[in-house]
Amino acid sequence: MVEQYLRWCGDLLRGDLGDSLFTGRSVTETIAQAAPATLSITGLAIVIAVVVGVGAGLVAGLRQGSWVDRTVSTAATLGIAMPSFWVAMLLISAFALSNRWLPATGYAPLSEGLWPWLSHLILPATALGLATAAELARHTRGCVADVLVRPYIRTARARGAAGFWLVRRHLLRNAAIPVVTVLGLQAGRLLGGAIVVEVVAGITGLGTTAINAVLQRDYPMIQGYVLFSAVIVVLVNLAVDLAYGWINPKVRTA
Amino acid sequence: MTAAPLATGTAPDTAGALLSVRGLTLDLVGGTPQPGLVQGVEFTVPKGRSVALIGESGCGKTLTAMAILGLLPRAVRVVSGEIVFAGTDLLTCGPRELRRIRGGPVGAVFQEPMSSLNPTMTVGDQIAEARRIHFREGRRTAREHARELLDRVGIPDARRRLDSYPHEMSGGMQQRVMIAAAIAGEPRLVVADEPTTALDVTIQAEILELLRDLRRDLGLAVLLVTHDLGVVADFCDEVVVMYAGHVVERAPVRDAFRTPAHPYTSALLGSVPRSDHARTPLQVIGGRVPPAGSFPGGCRFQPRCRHTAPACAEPQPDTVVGSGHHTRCGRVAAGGLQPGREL
Amino acid sequence: MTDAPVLRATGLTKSFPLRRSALGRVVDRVRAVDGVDLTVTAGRTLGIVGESGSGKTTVSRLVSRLLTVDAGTVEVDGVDVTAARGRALKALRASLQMIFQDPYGALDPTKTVGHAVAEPLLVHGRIGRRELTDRAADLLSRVTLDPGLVHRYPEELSGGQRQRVCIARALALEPRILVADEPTSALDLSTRSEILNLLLRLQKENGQAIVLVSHDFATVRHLSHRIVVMYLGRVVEEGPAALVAGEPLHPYTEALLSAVPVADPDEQRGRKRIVLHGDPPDPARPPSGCRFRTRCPVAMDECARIDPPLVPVGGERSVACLRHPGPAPVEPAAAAAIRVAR
Amino acid sequence: MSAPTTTIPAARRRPLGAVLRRPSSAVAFAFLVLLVGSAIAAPVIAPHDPDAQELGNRFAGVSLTHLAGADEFGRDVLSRLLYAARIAVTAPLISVGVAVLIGLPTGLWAGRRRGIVDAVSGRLADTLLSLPALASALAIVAVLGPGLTNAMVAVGIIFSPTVFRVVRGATLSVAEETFVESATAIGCSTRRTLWVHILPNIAAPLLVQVTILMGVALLAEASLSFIGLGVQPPEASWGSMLGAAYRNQYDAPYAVVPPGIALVLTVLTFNTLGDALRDVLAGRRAS
Repeated sequence: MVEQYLRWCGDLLRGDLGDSLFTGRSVTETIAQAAPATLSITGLAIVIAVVVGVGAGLVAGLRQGSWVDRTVSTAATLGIAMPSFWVAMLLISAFALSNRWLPATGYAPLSEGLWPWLSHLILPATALGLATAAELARHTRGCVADVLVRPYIRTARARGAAGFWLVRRHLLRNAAIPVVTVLGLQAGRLLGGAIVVEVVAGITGLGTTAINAVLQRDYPMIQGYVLFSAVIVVLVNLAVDLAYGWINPKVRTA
Repeated sequence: MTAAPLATGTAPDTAGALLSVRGLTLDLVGGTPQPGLVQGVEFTVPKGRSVALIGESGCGKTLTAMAILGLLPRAVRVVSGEIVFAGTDLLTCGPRELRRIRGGPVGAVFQEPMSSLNPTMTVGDQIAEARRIHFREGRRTAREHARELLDRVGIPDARRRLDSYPHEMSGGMQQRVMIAAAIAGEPRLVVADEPTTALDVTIQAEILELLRDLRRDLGLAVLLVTHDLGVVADFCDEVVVMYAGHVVERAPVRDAFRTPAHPYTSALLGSVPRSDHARTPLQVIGGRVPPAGSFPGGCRFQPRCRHTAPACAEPQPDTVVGSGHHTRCGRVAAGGLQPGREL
Repeated sequence: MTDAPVLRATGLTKSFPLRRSALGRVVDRVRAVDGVDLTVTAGRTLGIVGESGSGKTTVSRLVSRLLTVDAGTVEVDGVDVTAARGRALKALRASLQMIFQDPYGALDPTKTVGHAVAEPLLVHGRIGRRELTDRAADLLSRVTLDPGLVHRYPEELSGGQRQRVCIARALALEPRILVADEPTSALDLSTRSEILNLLLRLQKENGQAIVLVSHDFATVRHLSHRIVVMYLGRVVEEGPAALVAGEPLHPYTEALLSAVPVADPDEQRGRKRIVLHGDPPDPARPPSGCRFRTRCPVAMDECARIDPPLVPVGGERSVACLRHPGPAPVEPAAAAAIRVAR
Repeated sequence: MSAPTTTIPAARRRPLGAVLRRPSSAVAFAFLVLLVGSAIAAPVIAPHDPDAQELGNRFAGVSLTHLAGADEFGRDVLSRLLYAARIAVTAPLISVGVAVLIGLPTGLWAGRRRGIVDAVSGRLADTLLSLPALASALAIVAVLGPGLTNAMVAVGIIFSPTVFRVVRGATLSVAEETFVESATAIGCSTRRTLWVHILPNIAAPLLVQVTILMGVALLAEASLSFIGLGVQPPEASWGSMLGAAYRNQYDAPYAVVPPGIALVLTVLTFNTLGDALRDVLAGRRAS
């Protein structure tokens, strides 16, 4: 058992994750084939989540108590409670089945053009990103609200800073620090959530590969999948750490 | 260092006032509501003078200062009164005019420099900010001014320090940066809210020394919010004593300390340990400042006052008892009580 | 009143980790307390005054065995308690109690006032659960609090009331020594005097020795018989309160006293001012020689080379300053040799 | 000196009371009671046997006999929804239980011991936390084998670093409080300090975290059952009902609605209660 594991580690260093017990194909190759679809969904979901979530949260935080704020809060509360695969089913049924505006299933690689790629991804990525957007909206609102009552904001106002100047120079960077931290944690969640959304959207990606592997107890495949996901998450967190250091001078000098 | 001349009996002449607060009344509307959280507050800051706003926490001194800066919390509403600075009523002038005054002719220094400075902005940028906003200076000119200001407040190696962040400095240095930023807008009045409370006492002495120098050189008037009677005795010309949202007494500093005309002032003075009375009991004010939402009617100090009389349940008018010396105690005003400095 | 010391500490030294490596190994240390000696006499108050970074709070934790010393000894009633454990440590707890700075954090928010006050008795097995309320009520009345407060929770009390509860809790075991760390600095002006009066009264009634730690010279002066002045982990001056506060010998003591403004405009403006310049040095990297020399207005060249020891200068006082070498002057060279040998 | 009698602090000491005074959480609590009630009473109130197939009734619409219609085997959807409520209550409890069982003692231990123990366990937790949760759950299910209990244990293991972090953080911050030092000063033993002074004070943040994790666990259960790794047929959970609805979405497009709504409402309930608890308890800290 130990020997087996050591051998696997050795192979791993050479980029060889072994062969699938079921299909007999190389695990590395299988993952390489399935990864683009999954990474596309996840990547697009992150973009949607950041744009929608941070934007809505910022507006809500700056206009606390307004109707915008209440709407965002309600929507975010709902968004967090909705399973992404269910949202995907609803979206696909509304936009791809009842109205045939977008393709219901499948994936087109980017090499086939931007629109075919995007049109297949937009519904699953929206569904996947929704919960993260909701989480980010709440968190951003909270951070903005928190920064607004900090003494240094009062100092800046006392200096005559107001409006856009105040927001840009005093608020954004300080509020971004905790938001960026949360973003790193959300990356893992999105990659996991992609598994189920892929099923709903009929996309053959890492998720569907992994599910089959589990059902077939195809251990090399599962190992490969978990390892690959971990590497992706580590890379994302590395990027987040770099961004964090850039935003927060305290980290830079420490 | 020569001591500043003592002000005695000089009436604060309202005509020469740089800032005059008249009948300022603030209501607390959120949480437990308290009408008259700050009520009928009146005082003036003459040109180039230093006025102390003192009292324990919860007495409304910081709120009064924030009202002057237009920085009241949301839950507090201005009900009536005026705050006239150099001919402009800050309560009615509109946001644009208010922004012109804040950080320009009226500067501000706050407690706890660490949290009052933006942690993600260099100190140079923070000092330069007032120059850029109020004098429309470009980045480079403003930076040069910021360097001069850092020099002025006694920070060594100013050019290198411009690019430091607040967390890279000691508390005393941070407070010097706050002061540099406050005087960057070339103010005539600086509102300083407990500027030395968070600092060690030897650092406090340095900061007070700096403020004294700046007052002399720039002709600044200072409104100093503090609870430290020693700092008042050291630094201020006039004293405004607040209790539970009322100004209970205001007077030139020597009169306030020598012949206090309100039982609260005299009790505060009596509760300070004095070197010639070591290991003897200090004066105690029983009870505590009532929390907002439960201020008593009439004289608000009356439940804790050792001289309470039935008449104290009635509202107490502001009465002049000496040159520039006002009290809100009816019994003292009527001559029935001479609280003095109780020991 | 006997002059026997109830508490004697010698050579107290304590350093703290400043930074750790990723795996928790200590990379950098700061020596918070460096060779401090203290003696506290029964029924007397010893005041320790200093600013932030002086190590006064650490000293209070070391003598009360809330921290363990790196070097040095602590004796209570002649018994070495430096390494006391188990039963002996518990016995020490019964004879030495602490009052903390922050009455808001010093009481467990999930426990009633009665529990807080009588818990020491419970822990030391002196009472059973059933007697708790009665004994708590007794203790509360000793600190002039309404005994009806026993069933209240700390958050319902004002700061002054909480600090009385803390004092009652400290008194429960009838300790011979009270260590009070900034007992009034979190309180409002008018409440402050109540607590100081209470401590004075209790000491007169029960004859406790008090170690009062504070940054506020006026408070220390008011309560203390003797005063110890600390700067960057060292004692710089020690002596009778009236002398230390009235005729300070060490330049730091002098500057510290001068920096505390007197609440009297005429007196304050007539005083000689000593304004120090610059920041206190980083405690992790204290200057060579005398630690105060970087801010000292009367520093000499030797001060950078010689670390002055605390020497008796007569009149029950000691000073650590080259300008006050004491009655039996130590040759500067010899003094230097002593320091190097350490 | 008379003590002030204010009512707010007393309310804060009984957080549940304060939570229920908010309309939104009162509604949430009522829904939770209803949910638990129907889970317990499912055999009594369900109109049909949830597993009884009536093939003639496949995809039957809403009728008096089938108030929510029938599924692909003609089983009564309302009855299946009611029985699935049992899983909606018990499955998260399994996960949260496992997570607390692992996270609470280790978190306390790391928070009290600090030093190398804390550093190493902290790194480990951080690493586990950054793994994609569902992917790790898949891996564990692959080892344990599919099935509801296994799936929920897997989810619990995935949650344990979260609980660990909350407990460790709370323990560290409580240990910083003066009252812990004060407990040592009066002679409390380490064990007494832990049980009497530290545990009651970390209960609040733990309770908040547990409530929120209930909702997350339910979502995880739904996901795993949806892809067939959780609850096994013929038993029904809302997730597996959604899975069936997905497979038959051309025949019965509206079958995705009832279990989805039940799921969202339940998760919403846990989240609302968790948020309310957090606000109430945060107010208590702040005071």
